[in-house]
Amino acid sequence: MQNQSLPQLDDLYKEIILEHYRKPHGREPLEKIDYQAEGMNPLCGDEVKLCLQLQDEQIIKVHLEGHGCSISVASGSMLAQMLEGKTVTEAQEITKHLKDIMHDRTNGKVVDIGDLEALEGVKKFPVRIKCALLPWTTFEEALVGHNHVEVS
Amino acid sequence: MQNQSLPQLDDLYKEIILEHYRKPHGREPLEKIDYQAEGMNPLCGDEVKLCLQLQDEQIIKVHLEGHGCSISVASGSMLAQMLEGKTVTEAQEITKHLKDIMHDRTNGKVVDIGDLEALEGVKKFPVRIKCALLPWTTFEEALVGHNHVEVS
Amino acid sequence: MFDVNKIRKDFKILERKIWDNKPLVYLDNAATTQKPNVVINSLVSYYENYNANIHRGVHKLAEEATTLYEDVRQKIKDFIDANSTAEIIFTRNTTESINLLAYCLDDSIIKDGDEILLTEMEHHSNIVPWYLLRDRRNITIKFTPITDNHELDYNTLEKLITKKTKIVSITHKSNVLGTVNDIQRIAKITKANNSILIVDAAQSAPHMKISFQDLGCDFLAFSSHKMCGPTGVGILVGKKELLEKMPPFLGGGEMIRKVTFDGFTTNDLPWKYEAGTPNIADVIAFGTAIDYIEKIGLENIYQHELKLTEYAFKKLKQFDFLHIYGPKEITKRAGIITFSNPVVHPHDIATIIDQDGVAIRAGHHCAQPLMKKLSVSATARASFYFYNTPEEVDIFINALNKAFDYFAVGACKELKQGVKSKK
Amino acid sequence: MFDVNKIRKDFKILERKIWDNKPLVYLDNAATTQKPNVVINSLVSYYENYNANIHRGVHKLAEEATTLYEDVRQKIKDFIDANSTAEIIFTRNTTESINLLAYCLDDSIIKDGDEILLTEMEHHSNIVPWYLLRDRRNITIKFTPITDNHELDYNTLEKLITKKTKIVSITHKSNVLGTVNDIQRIAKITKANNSILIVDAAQSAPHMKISFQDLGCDFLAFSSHKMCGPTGVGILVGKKELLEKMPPFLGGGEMIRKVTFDGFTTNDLPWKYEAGTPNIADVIAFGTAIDYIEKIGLENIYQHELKLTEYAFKKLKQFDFLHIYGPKEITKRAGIITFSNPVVHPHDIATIIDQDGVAIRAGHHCAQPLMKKLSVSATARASFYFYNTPEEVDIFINALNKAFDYFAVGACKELKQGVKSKK
Ligand SMILES: Cc1ncc(COP(=O)(O)O)c(C=O)c1O
Ligand SMILES: Cc1ncc(COP(=O)(O)O)c(C=O)c1O
Repeated sequence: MQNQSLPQLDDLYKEIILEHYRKPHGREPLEKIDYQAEGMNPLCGDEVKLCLQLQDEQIIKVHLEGHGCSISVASGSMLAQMLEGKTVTEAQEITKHLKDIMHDRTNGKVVDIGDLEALEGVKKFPVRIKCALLPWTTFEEALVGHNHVEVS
Repeated sequence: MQNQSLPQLDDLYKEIILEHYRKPHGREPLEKIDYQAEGMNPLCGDEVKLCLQLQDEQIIKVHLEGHGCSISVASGSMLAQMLEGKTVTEAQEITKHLKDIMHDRTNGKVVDIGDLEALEGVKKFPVRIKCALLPWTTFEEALVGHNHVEVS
Repeated sequence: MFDVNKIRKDFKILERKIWDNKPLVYLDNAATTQKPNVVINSLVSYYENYNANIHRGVHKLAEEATTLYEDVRQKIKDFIDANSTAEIIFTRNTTESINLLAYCLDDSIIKDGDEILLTEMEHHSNIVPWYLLRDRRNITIKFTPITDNHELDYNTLEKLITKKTKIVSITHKSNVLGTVNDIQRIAKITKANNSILIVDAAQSAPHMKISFQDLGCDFLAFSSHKMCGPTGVGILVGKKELLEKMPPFLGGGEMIRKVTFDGFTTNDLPWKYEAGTPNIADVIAFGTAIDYIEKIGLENIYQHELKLTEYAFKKLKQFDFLHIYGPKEITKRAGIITFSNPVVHPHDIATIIDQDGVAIRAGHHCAQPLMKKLSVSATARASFYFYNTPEEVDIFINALNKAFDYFAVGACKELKQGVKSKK
Repeated sequence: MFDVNKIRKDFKILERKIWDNKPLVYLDNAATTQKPNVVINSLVSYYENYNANIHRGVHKLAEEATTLYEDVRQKIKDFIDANSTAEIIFTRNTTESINLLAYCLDDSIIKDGDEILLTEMEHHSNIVPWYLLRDRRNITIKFTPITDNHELDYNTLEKLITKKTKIVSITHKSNVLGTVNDIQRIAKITKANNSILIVDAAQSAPHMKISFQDLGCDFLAFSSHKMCGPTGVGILVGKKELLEKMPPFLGGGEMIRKVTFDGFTTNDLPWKYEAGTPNIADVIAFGTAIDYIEKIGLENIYQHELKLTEYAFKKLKQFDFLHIYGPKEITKRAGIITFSNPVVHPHDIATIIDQDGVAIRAGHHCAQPLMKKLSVSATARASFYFYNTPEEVDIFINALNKAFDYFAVGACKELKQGVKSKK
């Protein structure tokens, strides 16, 4: 277990992640909230509240609030950016694929996830995977109507 | 701590102890019970009930019942034999001296304790000291009016 | 291949000499077992390389320690065949596992007027927690009797279960009689009656293959220290639905999701039931113990103990004044031999054979009610584990012989004869 | 003579390299400390030579193990200056010690309508047990506020204590602020008011000399793993009269005097509160840890940590955008430095400096209410122990510098400037 080689910080903190962190998307309030959930990482205190506005099966707008580290904030920002305009099914597929990437079980499947690719570097920092997935798990729970969620 | 020299069984099971064990004193019921207490060793289940009949300050008769190993039974038998006829103060002194012997704190003081000397060998078997003292602690507690006692 | 002499080399303590160079003959395995070198090394390796508080740290050590700790949960889930790691809770020992249930089932399950059914062969750890619960709630506690062959009386058990019986808590294997109870049979009854079935597996988990799912009980408890693991770790396996429904037990770090000045919410299972810094090192070393036991093989363990018990029984026949407890059939009670006789008190036996390096237990074995039922105040018990040998049984028997001789010939000949003639 | 370089040789883990050969700089001591070799050896020696279940056996191993175990009680009684060994109870950790009280004081002390007084700087382990008690009893829980200098507001505390205040439970030293509270001062108030005073000494016992008798509190709790001892051992020190009056906590072996089919009676103190097989090996190794700490000397430990804290503070001044929590005066908060800043999140700091082998904690430190009070969701914390060095502080500061540079220069320059100009 000892002395794996040093993962590079630049893998974790890709420029694009830092940009999302500095200017996160999805901070404007919604006109109408169809689904919402609060997520938290009970071991560090990171919290996110995620609200969705839908039209039929399409996600119109995503709103996020809360506080967290650069990874969870950037991941939430990417979520807002990516999922707006997608159908619920498409959004769920993206979520699943991101989780598969994080847990090394894509089995070679390739899905276009845009900016999200930048999160792949988080894998080399296992304790931070929770941070990256927090907004996504919260998104899933919002859809099934669970109001609270946590990642572990 | 390891490998102290082997204590000799004959130190523990002196002939006189085995005799007391085989034919314990103090088993006849009393006419009148002035003090009594029950004692037990919670870790092995040995139990003794001790009753005293007094006249003024003198112990007239001791009654014991219960079950226990050879050491506790013999010690109880010796107690009955020794204390009958003694004043309470004398009996307490003997008790104290026996405890001092067991815990190696006589500071050279010598008291005539008759058969009880045979119990000195128990000292070499520290876990059995509780057995030897059980009737005596129960005796002390009977005098102060505690109905239950245990040795530890 | 099961080779006891090779196995013994895994245990440093088995080289120990007692007194003036007597080899240790450790036959007190039902109280606690010895630990193989790999388990001890696991502790050393943890403290020398990874020690950190878990779950809460971002740094390397904390990450490693957390992984090592949570991996053990997975191992135990597999070992005991539970549904998921959410069902595996780390406690201090079997006793704490059962107490946790007595506190937490209280609020969610037990109402005044309800009944709890135990058996006459329970260890204090599966009696006193329920007495404590009775001090808080107005409930009745009943004891399923044992038969003359020292087995559970299943017919009476069936009659004792009523609509009021909310909890049935029962040992899988008696630490005195060795009797193994038929949990599946009881589970059918409790399921039909909607009672919760708790199994005390402290004496079974170390010695036989157990599947939580196959047994069909709701909760199962056992202790690391009785199965080659360190002291300070117990396991509670529980059905997820029940663990979710029950309130938390201890409050503090780890078990919370969120705490405010007004209240708190609980963490997910299984952490909901683990408050404060866990016994990290010992849990990790217990994982090593599980690996070790699985390498030896539970079927091998069971068979070896059965052979030892048979051999010891045959040898014990020479002491015809001995009273041996437990079912007549050896297959029903492998690994444990409890006995007494009216001449030499168990304490005296234990002291005398200790002189030959033989470690057995004498006393009530934390089962005073059972002692009462057996009309005896104390008994002697030899209990085996897979590292014991027939040669050790011989030493034990010889030492016993000396003990009986010492008392009988030295002083109590007539008493011994008395016993014999009374038979 | 206190020689930190000599002392470091006592800890094998301090030779460990992180990643590609970075020396471990362990500054997470408030979470758990490292263990000296003597403590690890103590575990090995126990398991290789004496391992047996205690209190109940007549044989040699059981006798030796019992003596080793009970000797530690005496050691702790002396270490913490309690009245007698009857007042020393072994638990799993500080958390369990406090929960024991919340369960047992419930029945004997707390009535509906009563109040419990805590403080805003408590660890979850001294909050949630009382919330759980509130779920059983209709009681009110109040929090003594902290001042702007992050000390306890004693004046308000005095006002918050009323006739209804049955329990005051308070940390001796905050694990976030480092603040050391004046227990003697509070004890005078609680004594006059007949309230029970509980002290959470998890963070103080490892770092300063404490006398239970001098403090004047009724109960005191701390953890082995935070003071060079193994995980899995906590201590509860309690006044004998109260421990006698309180009902038992967990039921089972060891804690009983007599069990029948009808009921039970409890064992003497302290065993009344120790149910089931204790964490024997770790208790014995904790005894070795106490010896080790006393050899180093608590005054030396305190002074060394004070010096390190002073040094680190001076160095931290260069980061003028940092917010540092706790009293301004370093003597009031030795050993712990908690900080945050609005640019780089504590998690990111911890990840970045971990690359240089520096282990600190980031998060809420199990003190979410306090975080709320401080208006921050997470903070970073460096905490020292006697084996840390000024050179390690340098590595820490350099690593921090990198972290701030990484974020500020690499990406958030304007944010950092924003912070600076806002000041
Ligand atoms: C002030 C304080 N109290 C209580 C605790 C809980 O200690 P443990 O996790 O050992 O129960 C801690 C440690 O995290 C602490 O710092
Ligand atoms: C049947 C049974 N149940 C429970 C226990 C209690 O185990 P522990 O002391 O590890 O809590 C024991 C062990 O003594 C036992 O034999």
